[in-house]
Amino acid sequence: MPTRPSTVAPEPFYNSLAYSFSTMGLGSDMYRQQILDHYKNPRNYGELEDPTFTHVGENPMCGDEIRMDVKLDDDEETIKQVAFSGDGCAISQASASMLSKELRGKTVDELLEMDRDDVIDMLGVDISPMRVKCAVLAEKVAQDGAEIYQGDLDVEKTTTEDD
Amino acid sequence: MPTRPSTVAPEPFYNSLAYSFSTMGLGSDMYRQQILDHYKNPRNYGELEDPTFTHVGENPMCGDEIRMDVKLDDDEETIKQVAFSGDGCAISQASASMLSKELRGKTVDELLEMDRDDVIDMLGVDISPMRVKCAVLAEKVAQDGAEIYQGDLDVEKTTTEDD
Amino acid sequence: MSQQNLESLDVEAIREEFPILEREFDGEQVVYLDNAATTQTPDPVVDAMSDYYREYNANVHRGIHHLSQEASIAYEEAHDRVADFIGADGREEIIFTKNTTEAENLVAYAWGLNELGPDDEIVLTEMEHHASLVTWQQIGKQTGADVEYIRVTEDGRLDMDHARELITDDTAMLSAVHVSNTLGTVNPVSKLVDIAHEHDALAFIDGAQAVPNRPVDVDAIDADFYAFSGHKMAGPTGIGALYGKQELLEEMQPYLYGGGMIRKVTFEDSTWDELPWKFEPGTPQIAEAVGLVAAIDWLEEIGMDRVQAHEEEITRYAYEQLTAEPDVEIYGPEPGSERAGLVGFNVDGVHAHDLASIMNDHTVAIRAGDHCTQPLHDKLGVAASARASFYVYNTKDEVDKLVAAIDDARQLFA
Amino acid sequence: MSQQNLESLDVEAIREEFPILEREFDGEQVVYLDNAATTQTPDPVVDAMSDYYREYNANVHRGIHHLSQEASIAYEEAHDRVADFIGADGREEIIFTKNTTEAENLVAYAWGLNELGPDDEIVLTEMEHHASLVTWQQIGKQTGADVEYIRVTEDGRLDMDHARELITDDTAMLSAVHVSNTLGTVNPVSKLVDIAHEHDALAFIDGAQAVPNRPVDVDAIDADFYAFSGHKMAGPTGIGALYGKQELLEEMQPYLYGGGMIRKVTFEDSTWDELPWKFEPGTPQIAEAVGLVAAIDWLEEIGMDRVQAHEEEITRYAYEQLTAEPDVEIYGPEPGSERAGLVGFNVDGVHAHDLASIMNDHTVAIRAGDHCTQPLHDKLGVAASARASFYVYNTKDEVDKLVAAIDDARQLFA
Ligand SMILES: Cc1ncc(COP(=O)(O)O)c(C=O)c1O
Ligand SMILES: Cc1ncc(COP(=O)(O)O)c(C=O)c1O
Repeated sequence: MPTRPSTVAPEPFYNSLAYSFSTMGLGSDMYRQQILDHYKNPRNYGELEDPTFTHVGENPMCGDEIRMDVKLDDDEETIKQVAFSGDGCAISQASASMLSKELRGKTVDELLEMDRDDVIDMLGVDISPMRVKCAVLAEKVAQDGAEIYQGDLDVEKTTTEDD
Repeated sequence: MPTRPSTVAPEPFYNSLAYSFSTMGLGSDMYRQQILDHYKNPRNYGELEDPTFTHVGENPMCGDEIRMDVKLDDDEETIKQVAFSGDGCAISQASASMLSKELRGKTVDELLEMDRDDVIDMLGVDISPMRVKCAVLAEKVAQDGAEIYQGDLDVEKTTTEDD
Repeated sequence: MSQQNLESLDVEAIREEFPILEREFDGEQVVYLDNAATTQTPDPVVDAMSDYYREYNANVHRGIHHLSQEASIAYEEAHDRVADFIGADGREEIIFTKNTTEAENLVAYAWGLNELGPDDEIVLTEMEHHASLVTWQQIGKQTGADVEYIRVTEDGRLDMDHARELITDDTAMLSAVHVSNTLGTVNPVSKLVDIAHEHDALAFIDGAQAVPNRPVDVDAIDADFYAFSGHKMAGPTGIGALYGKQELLEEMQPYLYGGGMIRKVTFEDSTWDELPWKFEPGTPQIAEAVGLVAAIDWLEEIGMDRVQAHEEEITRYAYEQLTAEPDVEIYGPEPGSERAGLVGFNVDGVHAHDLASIMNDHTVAIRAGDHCTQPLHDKLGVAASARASFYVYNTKDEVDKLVAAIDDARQLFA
Repeated sequence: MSQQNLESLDVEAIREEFPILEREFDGEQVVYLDNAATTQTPDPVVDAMSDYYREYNANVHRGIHHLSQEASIAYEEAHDRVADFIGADGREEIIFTKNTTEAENLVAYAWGLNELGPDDEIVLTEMEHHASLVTWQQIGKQTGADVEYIRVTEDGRLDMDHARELITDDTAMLSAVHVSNTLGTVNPVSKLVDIAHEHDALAFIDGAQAVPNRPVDVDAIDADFYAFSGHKMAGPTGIGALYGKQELLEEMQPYLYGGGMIRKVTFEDSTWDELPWKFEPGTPQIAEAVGLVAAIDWLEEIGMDRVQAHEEEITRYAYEQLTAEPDVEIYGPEPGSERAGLVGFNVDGVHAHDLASIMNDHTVAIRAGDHCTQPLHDKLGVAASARASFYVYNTKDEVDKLVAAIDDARQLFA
């Protein structure tokens, strides 16, 4: 049961290009109140004392670094508690904060089934193509942490970088 | 006194570009009667028995290869006899043939003073920019042969190639 | 290829997209038969690049602003489009280079310099273009690997028995031209690749003369690497593509270093980005990638089958006309599926360069020289050859003008 | 730079040649301040390339026909034009590459791999772009040569005492950026070159951010190598140039192999062509060379002194505006002759990427990130910075929009 921090990369940059820029409106669509609120007042910020698993991920594009701590119920399936720490841009931090609330009560399988669209739905704003990487970082870190925990993945400290 | 064949390169391809293509007319300007006559009936073709100096040059662009044999008068200045051999395109062969006549009676210094324009004047036709290399090969071979003879040049087998 | 297909190819309409084909020199319209050197570029391709510069020019990767987003998407998707066009699995397998030549060098440097040693053999063919021949020859010298050449037969084909002899378990790399730019031969590349794979060798196929004029499927060929150039397929200068199997590209060391190919850099060391970016440092050929996509769109609108059929038709006609001349020697196989759209030849008693000059006096543009296959020419016993090469806009009338110019040359040199 | 000069620069007339600057997103006209990444391309440059494709597109070198003659002349003369523009002696000293990045790699491969060994030192600066930093770092690893970095001082300048300390008789190569793309610092490159030469080291100057916006004379600098990119100087993508002293280029091994760079090829070995062709194998960037010449013509018509003066003026204005904001930290030297036309900064409490996104919502295009200088950012203690960079078409009004967008970001994140 790996509890030491390890790192994970979000999806490659270019996948994010599937999101057309034309869906973006003017005005700070990405920086609606909810995002800013989570950025300024992060929920579940910190580290758990006795996490079932822990994982760290990096998005060098923004210099984002996020650690996700997850504690499971005794059924070893239901997520009981989540905490995150690290720093980075508003999008990645707000996403981690919202995800930490969202995951509570979900099963590990439900976490693993989440995809980019779910994250963007959760954020409730249009994410511009170049920022999708920031948005999905926390989700990817949690997922890779879960997979490592289940023994399905063996990643070293990995990061992505596009320029 | 070097009498063994050595080789020389004509001027670099790109110098020929100074000759604007716009000066070329239509019709086989380059292949006027005089050129064709010298190509089909080369003058002084062959090798001299006892040349004062001999030199070989190559123009790999056309696959031209020319050897120039020069015999000087007892004054060691006046050109008494010239012969050429080798093969290649009509322009290079005709140019060598005409040069072999032209040089007779000239001094070595006069040979060394010749430039591209003199060769083109001698040929009496417009030479298209990409073919100037062919036109000046014989002149360059004779000049480098003379310079080697005078001890001013020490070239190995050199050739030019642009593609 | 059915005649029907051919008839539906409206060459006159196609020619209208090429203003350059209207050019005249001294009142004579140009007859452009130098397509193996470079093809002409139709208006939609030129316009696509102009639109790029006038509407969404920006640097790619990471730019958060609108223009960079548009440019990035166009540039990234160009990889997808090329992958799709040649049957690759995805953008990870497509690396943009300057041209075919750089693609050969990329593999020679990134793979060859690191993997080859004195016990290895590199097998080439005698009909390789200098782009692969000189590159592998020099990498061979640097690494100590032996270089050997598959023989070309009298009729301009590869001697496949000799190929089977040369390719052994010591062979590390086979590099072969798909279509010869001198002989017009279409080589049995998937057979060659199979032989290489039987001996655990990698196979690099030079598709510079194949991709422009026939459907190519790198997956069906099973090539490990495959390369071609934009400027030979109605696209722009300054861009070519290297296809490589993803697992091979992933294992390979980088080639050029710089921005855009790194993951993390410290003063001490660096790590590399994902494919294909790992092999594309610096600001890439963005406008050129846009132009290449436009060229692919344009070709696919015509249909690669029809491009091929048209070339075969014109080539057969040219071959027949030239064979009828007793003093013309033609190199390479007879017309058909093993001969692509070019004819290399010599006229007895007329040096190829003189021939090309006289052709030019008739505004017929052909190429004369060694066509970057000097060793093959040495083998053919000629210093140079003349080459007429055709594309989708050429007509039989133009071939007639070529033949008329040969008559003129013959009379001059008679 | 005299005010008179500046007043005579008709920015409105200049802007008319850039249709892209009229683009609107959601009704707001774009404010393009990402010029250090790539500059916009004026109509005369785009048109010059279109004209090439529509009038005289052909492969270069050796083509005997009219079109190839015209293309060859244009391509060859492009070398002369570039040589003249930067004060090189002639076309032998100018090699066209894809971009600055490839120019660094060319020297690193052709010279570095062959000449460097474990006893040698390569000296870089802490403000190098990844193009030189990663390249020399990796060539250092391959050859065993040590890499050392000249320190950047608190105020964003090179520590010249440290330079004198680091550059010793063991130094084989100094590679330094002329103008930093992150700090805007204009480095004292001719002093650096002198120090290198005192110790018989070679000096490579990365001029990617210098050639676009100030008069550059490689002869006066006495650089051994100097590189820059077309796309950063109103020219096209896909082309850059490496200047090298002729005697050095002559001694150097080739870099890429293929057609167009050889003299004679046999199955056994090859010899090389004259400069610059020895380093330009394959079909080159012909249209791009034509575009680069048009860009140089366009810039010289304005006058490089005036380009520089305009940038200094706009930069000073931006610097003053930003310095007035108490929560903005600016990197690099104060405005003046040691600061080029870009301003890197951070706003307290707002991540640079969030700032760039909010700017984009105001259609202000800036860049945020590490600008391919990760180690320098590590040293600055920030993961990323925002960068506004100016060119000859930018106005003070546009700077005001930048400042307004910062206000908006500040309010959002307050
Ligand atoms: C200082 C500097 N050097 C090198 C480069 C690399 O230029 P390119 O991407 O054109 O190769 C850049 C541009 O990003 C730069 O600013
Ligand atoms: C078969 C073949 N390979 C390679 C090349 C080189 O292509 P490029 O000049 O675009 O690098 C050519 C074109 O001359 C060719 O015909």
